[in-house]
Amino acid sequence: MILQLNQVSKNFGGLAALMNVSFQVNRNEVMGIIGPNGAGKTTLFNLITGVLTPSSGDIIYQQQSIVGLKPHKLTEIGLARTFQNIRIFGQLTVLENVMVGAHVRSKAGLWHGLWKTPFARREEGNIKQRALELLDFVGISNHADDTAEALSYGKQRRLEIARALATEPEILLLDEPTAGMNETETTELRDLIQQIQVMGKTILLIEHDMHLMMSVCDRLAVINFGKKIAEGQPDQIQSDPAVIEAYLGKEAV
Amino acid sequence: MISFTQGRFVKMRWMAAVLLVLSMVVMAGCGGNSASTNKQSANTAKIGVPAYLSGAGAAYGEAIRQGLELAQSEINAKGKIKIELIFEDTKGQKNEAINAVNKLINKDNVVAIIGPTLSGEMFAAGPIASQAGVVIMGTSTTAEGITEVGDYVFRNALPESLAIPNTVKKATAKYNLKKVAVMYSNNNDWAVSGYKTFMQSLKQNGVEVLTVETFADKDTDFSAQLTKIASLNPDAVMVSSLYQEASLILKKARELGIKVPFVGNNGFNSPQLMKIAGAAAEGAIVSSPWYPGKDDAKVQAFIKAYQAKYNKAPDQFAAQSYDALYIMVNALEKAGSTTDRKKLRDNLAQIKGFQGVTGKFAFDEKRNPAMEATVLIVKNGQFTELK
Amino acid sequence: MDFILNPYYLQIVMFMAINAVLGISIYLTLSTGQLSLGNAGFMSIGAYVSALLTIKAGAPILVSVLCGGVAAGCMALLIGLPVIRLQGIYLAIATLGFGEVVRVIVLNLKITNGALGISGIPSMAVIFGKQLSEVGLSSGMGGLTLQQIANLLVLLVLIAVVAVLVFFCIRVHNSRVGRALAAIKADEKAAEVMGIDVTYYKILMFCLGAVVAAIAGGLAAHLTFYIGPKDFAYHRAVEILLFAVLGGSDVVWGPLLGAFLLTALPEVLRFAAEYREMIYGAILVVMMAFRPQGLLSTQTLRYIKEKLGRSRVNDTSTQPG
Amino acid sequence: MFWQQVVNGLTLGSTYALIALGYTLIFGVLGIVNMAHGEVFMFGAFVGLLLVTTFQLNIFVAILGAMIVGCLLGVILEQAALRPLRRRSVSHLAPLISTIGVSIFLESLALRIFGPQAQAFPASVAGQLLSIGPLKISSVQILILAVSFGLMLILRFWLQKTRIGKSLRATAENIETANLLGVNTNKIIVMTVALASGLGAVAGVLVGLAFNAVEPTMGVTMGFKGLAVLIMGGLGNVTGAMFGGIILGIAEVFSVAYGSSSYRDAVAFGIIIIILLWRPQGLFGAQKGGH
Repeated sequence: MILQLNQVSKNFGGLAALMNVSFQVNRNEVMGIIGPNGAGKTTLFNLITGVLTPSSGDIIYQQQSIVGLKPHKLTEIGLARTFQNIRIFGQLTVLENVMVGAHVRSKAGLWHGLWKTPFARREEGNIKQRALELLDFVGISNHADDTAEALSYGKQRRLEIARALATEPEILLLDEPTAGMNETETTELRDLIQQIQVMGKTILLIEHDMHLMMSVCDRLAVINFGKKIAEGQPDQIQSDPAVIEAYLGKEAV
Repeated sequence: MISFTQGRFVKMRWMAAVLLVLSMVVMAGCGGNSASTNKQSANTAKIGVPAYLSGAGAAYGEAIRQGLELAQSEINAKGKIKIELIFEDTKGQKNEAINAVNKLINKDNVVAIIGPTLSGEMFAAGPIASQAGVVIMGTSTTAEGITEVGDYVFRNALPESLAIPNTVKKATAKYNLKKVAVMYSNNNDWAVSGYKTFMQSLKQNGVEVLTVETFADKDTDFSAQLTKIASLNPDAVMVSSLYQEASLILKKARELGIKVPFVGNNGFNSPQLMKIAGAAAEGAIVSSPWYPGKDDAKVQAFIKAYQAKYNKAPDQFAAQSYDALYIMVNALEKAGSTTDRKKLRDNLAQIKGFQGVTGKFAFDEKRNPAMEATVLIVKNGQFTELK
Repeated sequence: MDFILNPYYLQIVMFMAINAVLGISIYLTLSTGQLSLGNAGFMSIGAYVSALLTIKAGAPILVSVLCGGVAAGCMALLIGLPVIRLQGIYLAIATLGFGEVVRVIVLNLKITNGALGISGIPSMAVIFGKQLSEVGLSSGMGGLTLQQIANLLVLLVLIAVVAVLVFFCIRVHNSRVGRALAAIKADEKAAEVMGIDVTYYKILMFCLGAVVAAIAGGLAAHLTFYIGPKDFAYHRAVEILLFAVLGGSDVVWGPLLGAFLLTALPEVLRFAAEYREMIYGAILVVMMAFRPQGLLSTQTLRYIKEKLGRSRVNDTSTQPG
Repeated sequence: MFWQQVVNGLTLGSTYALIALGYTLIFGVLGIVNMAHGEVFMFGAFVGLLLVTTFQLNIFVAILGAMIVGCLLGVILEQAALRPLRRRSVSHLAPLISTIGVSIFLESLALRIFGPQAQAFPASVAGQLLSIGPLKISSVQILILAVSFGLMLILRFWLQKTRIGKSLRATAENIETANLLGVNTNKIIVMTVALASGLGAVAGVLVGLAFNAVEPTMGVTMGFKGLAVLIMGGLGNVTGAMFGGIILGIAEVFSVAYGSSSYRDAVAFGIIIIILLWRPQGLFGAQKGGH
């Protein structure tokens, strides 16, 4: 077990976005989170990555509560994410975007940068090397020197993943990575996710594409109206009446 | 890889920006041409005038410009020495004054400078002119210590350190002042200097100061300060500020029922005071070398000529700059040269017994004016002598 | 040479250098996407602290200017800590307010001499002149008078300061820290989630900007004999902002270009002085509408470099013939 | 003296509130601090003055005229300085900078047109002085108080109850969503800026009347105070602007009455800094934090 949510709730004003959600993520598994639009999935991600603080409940990462830690601290201890609406640094080059991801794993401060010390040079060299490898890994290394905003939509998604991987995370949170992708791109992305799993990372995945989720996830949690209504392996979820009701409405039951 | 349309837009924007800059440079080029077409003959003296011509204090610069131009037209009509005035706008800012003075000295090669308008500008620009060996004469720089910044720094503005004690003494005797309130604009160097002189001369005359209240230039609400002063029942209120604030203070004070005399620094010395404050200005007291009501042919002729040319009554700024140019010409004539800066300085320092519209005038050994000031009081909307 | 020896042009070039330093100060703060309208206030702290140290304690100019920088840096830290966590708008307004508070305090303190300001500040040119005559150069050298040599020395010092700062900015820009700054400017939230301590870098750059503004203030105080609270009012802050807006704030050359243009133009445009503020205002609006990245942006630089590179290639290709 | 000072503080405070209402309205809908608001206020004052002096019009007609000119200025401001920025994604600082540009432009334009001197309304319209016991209140002071409270109430009602107000608030929530819901956001934004500017112009005339001086730099000074109130009351909060203004006015007056007048101008910004340290959402803002 790498990540555990205990009775996590989040209110906005008087509105409850999440209510007493609990589940756990095991090391090196792909855990999927599904649910209708507005169910609270992205809120859940924001809570885990420290962008929001839970109104109550606890989030445990590697035996340690991470509630109240700032996002950059969380990245430091091994959580990385992508965004539902892509947030790359558009004016920077593709390579630089990935190198930003390596920030948390490098040290050269103002002083080293100013004098281009041997240490800084070596570190920059390593970061660059690593970034190129990651670009290669996600398959966009031929765009390394283009500005990021010039990339196509699908490639920007891949860039985001490369950037997140550059932070050397233990657990990677992907927020709708196939949104807006065509079928081939989606298939390629599934392969990419599986490769990341092979690398030994844990993945937490939000996605609407049921087909993809069923084939790539080891386990799934279902959220509806801010509550977790089911959790289990894909085949269990598929036959869970509560899930079917949530997705297809009462008539279908 | 910017798409074609985007790229074109970027280029268009870029071109728009370049055009903006280019058009400014072209405008600049035209200006340069017109400036360099001026020619001068042997008996023409070029005098530079850095003045506060635009911005919040433009009214002062404007009066100075008009006074100078009136004197210039009279002098040039006589024909002995011709005067060319080169105006530079300092916008009341120190750096601008420095640049303007540097330009006048090193680019326009002026023989002397009349200006700048503010004491703060003079503190910065005076040393530069002095170092370059060019006479710089302030017509409105009344703050303490102005002429100490350099041997070439002169002024014909009556320093507040002479005018205020004169006023305070007369007012104290006349109204038997025992306790007064003091107000001043604390973001105006010149008004602060005036305030300090007020405090000194009040002390010398044994008058008690009940409270000191400050405000800032361009303030319009004085009700809090005046309410406080009203509750203390002073015999008089001393105010050191420009006329605009002074007028508003008088108005509000009368509204709040403060009926005592108001004694002012040089800022009170303007017809604008009565224009803005109206009836509330009654009883305002100030010392001035410039007194339009003076029974003097020269003064009346000046007022008439000024009225005719600008369709308004001259104020002290116009009067003093008018005199300043005559003083300068006087020294130029004595020096016998329209270009020798050193000779001009030495002859200027010797000026004595000059009779101008602001009275009899001489420079003392510190290049400050030695002149007499009349204590004036506003009566029936007019400055009249306080006797 | 005659051109640069003419005190008028010399003075303008000196003001350009000071303004360039101010431009760099706002560039530093803007490099994290933060707008400070308090740089005039920091400048005044630098000017007053260094002027007072030179006059009252007889400190060498270099030391006093640096002390001014440190003082401003500490003030920036005090303001930055609570405000920088909030939206960018808050920093702009808080620094605007800070500038006003500094102005009022300067007006009220005895040691700053209120509105009268501090006059008789030893100028760098005078001090250099003295030192030169002590080493036996009182009659000048190589056809130049002592005063001219001293003035040129001052200019050299100022250019050196600008050069050092530009070097600093370029090196930082191309380093790991520079990449983090660019990321923060592009998308603060994403940068934070990518593991960048956004608050730390924002405060760091805000304070550095304050230090540099204060250094400009200290240098300016030792150029002009006199400083007063009026020199550091709101309009000054807007002028500093203009350097970055006109020139651009993506690369350090932008605010430099802005400072050069906006110091030179008023001199060539003297006849239009009354319209200057109006032109300034128009520049702000027009730039924001049509070219918010300023005249020089990363793309422009890249474009210029490519052009230069291409022409160089052409040159070499024609050479062998 | 105490009560007279309270009256002074209320008068001053209600003028601050009047200005801050305009700032707040624009911030509430657009999330923009309109730095040119002070100058619109100043222009309004001059227009009112001109209508009364040169055209010999009744003061209430003049106020109406100033309001119309203010609205027009608002429309121009929106078209020139805000709309071009909205068309594409620019930094959130762009509108701030662009409105600073407008403010500088308008200020120097006013200096050119109207000259630097302060001008006053003729004594006949400046209002009578009423003596209530030991207190002296001018009729304009009462008018200002009434107008600012009235406007606050109207604004609140209008924002909450009317259809236009509701679309205004929808736009404030999220421009894109409002667009999707069929709100013509461009129209709403122009209306907001015009309304706020019209309010600013009326405030200008009233303040010009109350202090008997209208001059080109009054926009900057009053604009700064308005900004202080904006932060104090909470960005975009109508009630906050009202009470924030009054608190600031009273605080300033009392700093003079019982403290030192020379620190008066630091009060406003001292308050800003304290507020930002202690309660960044403003005195009346909802507990949401600055983000």
